[in-house]
Amino acid sequence: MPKKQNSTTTRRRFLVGTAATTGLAVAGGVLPTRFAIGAMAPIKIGILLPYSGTYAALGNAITDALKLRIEQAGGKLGGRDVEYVAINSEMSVPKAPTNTEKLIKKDEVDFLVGPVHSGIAAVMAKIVGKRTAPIMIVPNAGSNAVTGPLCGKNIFRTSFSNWQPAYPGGELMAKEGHKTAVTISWKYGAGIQMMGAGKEAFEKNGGKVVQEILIPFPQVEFQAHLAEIAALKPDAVFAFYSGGGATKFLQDYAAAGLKDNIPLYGPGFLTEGVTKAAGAAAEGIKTTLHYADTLDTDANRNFRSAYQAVAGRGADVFAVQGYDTGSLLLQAAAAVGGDVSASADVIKAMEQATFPDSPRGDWHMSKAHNPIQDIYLRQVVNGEQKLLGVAAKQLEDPATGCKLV
Amino acid sequence: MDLATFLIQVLNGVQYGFMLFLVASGLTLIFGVMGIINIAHGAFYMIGAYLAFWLTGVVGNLFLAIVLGIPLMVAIGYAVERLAITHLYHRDHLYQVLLTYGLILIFNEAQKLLWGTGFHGVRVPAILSGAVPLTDTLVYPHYRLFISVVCLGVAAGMYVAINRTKLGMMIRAGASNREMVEALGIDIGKVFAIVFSLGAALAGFSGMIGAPISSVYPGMGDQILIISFVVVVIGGIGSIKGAFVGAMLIGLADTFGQVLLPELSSMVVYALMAIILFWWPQGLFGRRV
Amino acid sequence: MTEPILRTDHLCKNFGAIFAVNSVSIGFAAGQVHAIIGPNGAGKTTLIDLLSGDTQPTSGGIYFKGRDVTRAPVDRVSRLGVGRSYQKTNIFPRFTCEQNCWLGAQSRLPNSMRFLRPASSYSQVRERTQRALELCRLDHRGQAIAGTLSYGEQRQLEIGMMLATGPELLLLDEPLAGMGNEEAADVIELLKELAKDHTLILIEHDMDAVFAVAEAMTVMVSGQVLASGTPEVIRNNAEVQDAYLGTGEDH
Amino acid sequence: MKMSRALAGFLCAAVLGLAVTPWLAGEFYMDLMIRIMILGIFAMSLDLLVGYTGLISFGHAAFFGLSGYILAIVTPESGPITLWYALFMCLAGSAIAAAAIGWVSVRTSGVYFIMITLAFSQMFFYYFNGSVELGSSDGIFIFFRPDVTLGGFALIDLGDEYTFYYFVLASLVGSYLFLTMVLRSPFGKVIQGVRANEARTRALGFATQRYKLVSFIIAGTLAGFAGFLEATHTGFVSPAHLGWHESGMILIIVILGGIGTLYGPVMGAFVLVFLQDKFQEISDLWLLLMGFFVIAVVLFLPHGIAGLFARLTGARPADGTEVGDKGLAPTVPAKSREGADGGGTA
Repeated sequence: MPKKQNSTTTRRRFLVGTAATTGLAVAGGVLPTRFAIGAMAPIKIGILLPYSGTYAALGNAITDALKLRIEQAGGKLGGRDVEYVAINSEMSVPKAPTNTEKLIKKDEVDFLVGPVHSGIAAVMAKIVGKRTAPIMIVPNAGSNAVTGPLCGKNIFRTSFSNWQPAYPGGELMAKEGHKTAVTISWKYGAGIQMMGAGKEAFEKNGGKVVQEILIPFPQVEFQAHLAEIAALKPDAVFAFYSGGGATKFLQDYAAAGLKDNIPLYGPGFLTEGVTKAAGAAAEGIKTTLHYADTLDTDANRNFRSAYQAVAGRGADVFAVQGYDTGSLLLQAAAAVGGDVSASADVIKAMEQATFPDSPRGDWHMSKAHNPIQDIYLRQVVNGEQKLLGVAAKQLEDPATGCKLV
Repeated sequence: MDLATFLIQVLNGVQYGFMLFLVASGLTLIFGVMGIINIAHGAFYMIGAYLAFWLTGVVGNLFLAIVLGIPLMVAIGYAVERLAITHLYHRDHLYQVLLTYGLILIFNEAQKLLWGTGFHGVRVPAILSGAVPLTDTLVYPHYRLFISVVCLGVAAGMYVAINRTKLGMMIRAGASNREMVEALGIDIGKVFAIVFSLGAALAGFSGMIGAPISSVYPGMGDQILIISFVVVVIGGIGSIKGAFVGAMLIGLADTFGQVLLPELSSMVVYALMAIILFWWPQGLFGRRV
Repeated sequence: MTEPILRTDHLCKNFGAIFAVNSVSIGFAAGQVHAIIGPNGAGKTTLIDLLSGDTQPTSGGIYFKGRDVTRAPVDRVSRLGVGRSYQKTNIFPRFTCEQNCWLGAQSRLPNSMRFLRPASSYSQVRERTQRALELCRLDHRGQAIAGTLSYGEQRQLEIGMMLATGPELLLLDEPLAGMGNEEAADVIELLKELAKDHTLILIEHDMDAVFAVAEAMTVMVSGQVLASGTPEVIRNNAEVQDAYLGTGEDH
Repeated sequence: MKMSRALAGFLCAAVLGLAVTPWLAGEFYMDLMIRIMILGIFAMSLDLLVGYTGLISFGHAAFFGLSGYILAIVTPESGPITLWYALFMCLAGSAIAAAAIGWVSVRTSGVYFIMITLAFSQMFFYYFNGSVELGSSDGIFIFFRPDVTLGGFALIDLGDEYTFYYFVLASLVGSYLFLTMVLRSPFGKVIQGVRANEARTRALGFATQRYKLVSFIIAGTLAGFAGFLEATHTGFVSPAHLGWHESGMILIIVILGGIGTLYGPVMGAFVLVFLQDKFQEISDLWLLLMGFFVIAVVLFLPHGIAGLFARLTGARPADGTEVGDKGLAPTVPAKSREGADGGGTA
């Protein structure tokens, strides 16, 4: 990973300069300087993702795919070199303000990519939203708020809103003839929002949620609640967990014998990237997500083999989100010939970006800067995500509370 | 809650308690005998789980993996004791907490370097993959029963080892009067090294045997650490019996807290701890000073 | 006979099945030096612990100047005017001698929940501290770190800390323990001087010292009082000679 | 608490340096210094407990975070709240919480005290973690910084970065002077006695539990003050602000700086934040470096930076708790034997 030893010294010299010529800078002397630097200096991409702890795999997948996409396009953005400044978010919300400020004010990045965690996303969006630069691209965190109440001109998302993959899941559950359901998830933003969307869709289509179980994040002791579900005997269970939590939930659910009696549904994260770890416990589970491994397109096949080659592991939805983040950056920089300081033009280019070569199929930005995308229906068969069809065509998040809409 | 559900929840609570006991017993042993607060205990648990995952992949069987993994854990524990912990015996708790916190950071990063950041499952050995039906919808896996039996076995084994063996005698003596043990010509340093290695092995063993139901992922040690401390403190630091009772209390309180007080479920165990320490400032079976 | 300054009434303390102190009733006359003697394990230190409030009795009562202090904690007993020193030197080894005594002196402020003025500006505390240092003959070592003093000086310091609290009654647990002859002689002198205006209760194994200073004595064996009276009475008590003084000529 | 001339000079120079920082450094460093100063106040408050009262709290972040939540709750979404009112609510809330937690906690000692403070902070953590109205684990925003207005004219507007910077600087100096005053007072002498030898202090006539409790309340309230500043600074508070990692981090800062010195922990905050910054630049494995660093501090720098500083300037300790080698020195035998029954009881 290119680090920036040299830029530190440059910056120190720059600081001294600023102190001496504060007046000049205020007078606007900075702008031409910046452009002069801009022509030769690399475009800086700040990355704030988890590289340790439970979600490290997500951070790595996103980073690897992002770099892969830019390498595929020649390793340059709008003709300029690229410099990555990556910070491990450690999934720590208290550290998020400092980390974000550091990337913005110290490293003066042009683009800010991150995060995975919705809480950190809110912190970043709040800081970035007050400014005109840099432009923030969320490659995962699904918090509805980021493209809702916290949305902003310079805040984009290439992943999903929590509402998107969950709503079709609730619909599916009702369509498959289930009348009653229990929802179960972690008690945090993503869990609450996804369960809310699933419940909304399920009840709109004639179902009834009989119990909503929220377990404190990130606890993974499910036994007591599984016994509770067994006693309630609903027609179906709608669940959202991800990563290690999902593996454990699926295993416990199967081991308790519930899997054979009460079918499990959920947003695709429930089975995404965990099928190998969960093994038989994941077999047969139907989920809805904006991606499926087995999408039968050239774009997807090419992406998967290229990613496997550089990363040494199979691609997942997180890699796809990182990859599309790369595509978005390429289009934005190309539209302005590399002069990313002209932020209004960059934003316009990003709003109009298209993704014909996206592994998940073509999608585009909504007015709130969230993907309008297909949501697929998948089922785990022999440890693979088998594509059953499209659950919702070009689904758009309601973006409640966003002033851009 | 009908009677059947109640009994099932009791079963769940007791089983969770057994698992907690396995982790907490090593912690309380190190605490009680050596006077060391080892907050890296959770890291040993994590390493155990990763060893189980890795060795199962290599040799194809969890039991064999555990047999191979335990000596490795003892070795790791021994190395840590010799290199770091040995400097802490005459230091305040504060420094013990800090140094072992440093160890957590190192172990977490080492885990990342060795095994990457993905999460993994460990297959339940075929012989134990069945289940006992409890109700028409619910079954209870054999493997969970197996863990409970193993935990009881470990508890009994520790009881015998501490009360009936020479090492146990030295451990008991070391816990109550270090000077006397030294005066008797026993190398207390050696006893400590053994105890620490055993404690690490116990934590590792918990991680290994629990791996099929906990799954294996980065940072898994942090979660179990705090709750293990709660168990140890409730029971009284250094008391194996206390750890056992504490583990049962916490297992049941947590299970029923989740069902009966879902809004406050995670606060329940900590509230229980505060209440117990209010009435028994040294824990339930702690020795008064 | 006047009402004793401190009196116990069937005082008991047991640890499990073992009675360390068993139904002890003693009256300590004001202004006297009262020695408690007895073999090791007789319950002497436990008795002192009960009197000072360091330990709470199982049953029975303790009365200081007619006031029931049976369950009073050690800090309250101290504020009522009972000072104590410990068998094993108990000082603040990292503080200077002056600071050691300072805390004792400061404890006689109505309360120490005072946050604004520097402690050093309380002149009455300063004077008290100084007087205590003089009394324990350490005024020349005020700035020395207590932990660096000689053993004998540390014992003196502990008495000084106690004196700084201005007690009427002193509980001294083996004040001469571990001292050489010369140091011991110094401390005996000190005790004699203190006896002029304090009540002293002391445990001591050095019989010469005991007979040199004590005006009353109590002999304890197995947690119980074997005999009580003047030194003369005790010396001539056959039972005591059997049980404790033995041949009596060793000393 | 006499201090050497070199030290006094150094501290004055440091404050002067902080005062001119906004004029020399850029936006980022100004921001970083604010964060460091806030952590400094937080660390000093813990030093009162750890370094002067001998109470090792592993749950000190509870007050830091709680105060932030109080600010979030009292700040309306429509506009700023009056500084004095916000401050009063945050400090009163922290003080009440500290009184409640302290009342139970000071009954225990040693490891049990460490653990019971941890338990209480975890209870706070899970309360906020589970509170959907307060944003559960994602946290909650504070949209406006408090201000003081008089007839529509903003006298103190913490929304202004420079005003806020100097407000925090004044708070740091004020906190230092406040704690210095407390430590010199009769109360301060008692708690230092408690730390050196609690049993002896009791036997001298002090109801030590009451003093420990009051010390706990003062420290908790000051931590709440730091939490107020932090929440104002970032406009955000989350359960992680009161989690055990945060409590552990602040303990590290105190020890790194040098316990029982007050100024040491502030230096500790400075060093740790900058070190973190540097380690992050050096390597992806910066946590590994941090781990080795923490261990090195424990083994080779038990008196922290302040101890090193004292050795370099040859400062003589004035009393038992002044400088490093008089502090919680490594030669103190671990007071860890409580409750050891070593089994035989299974």
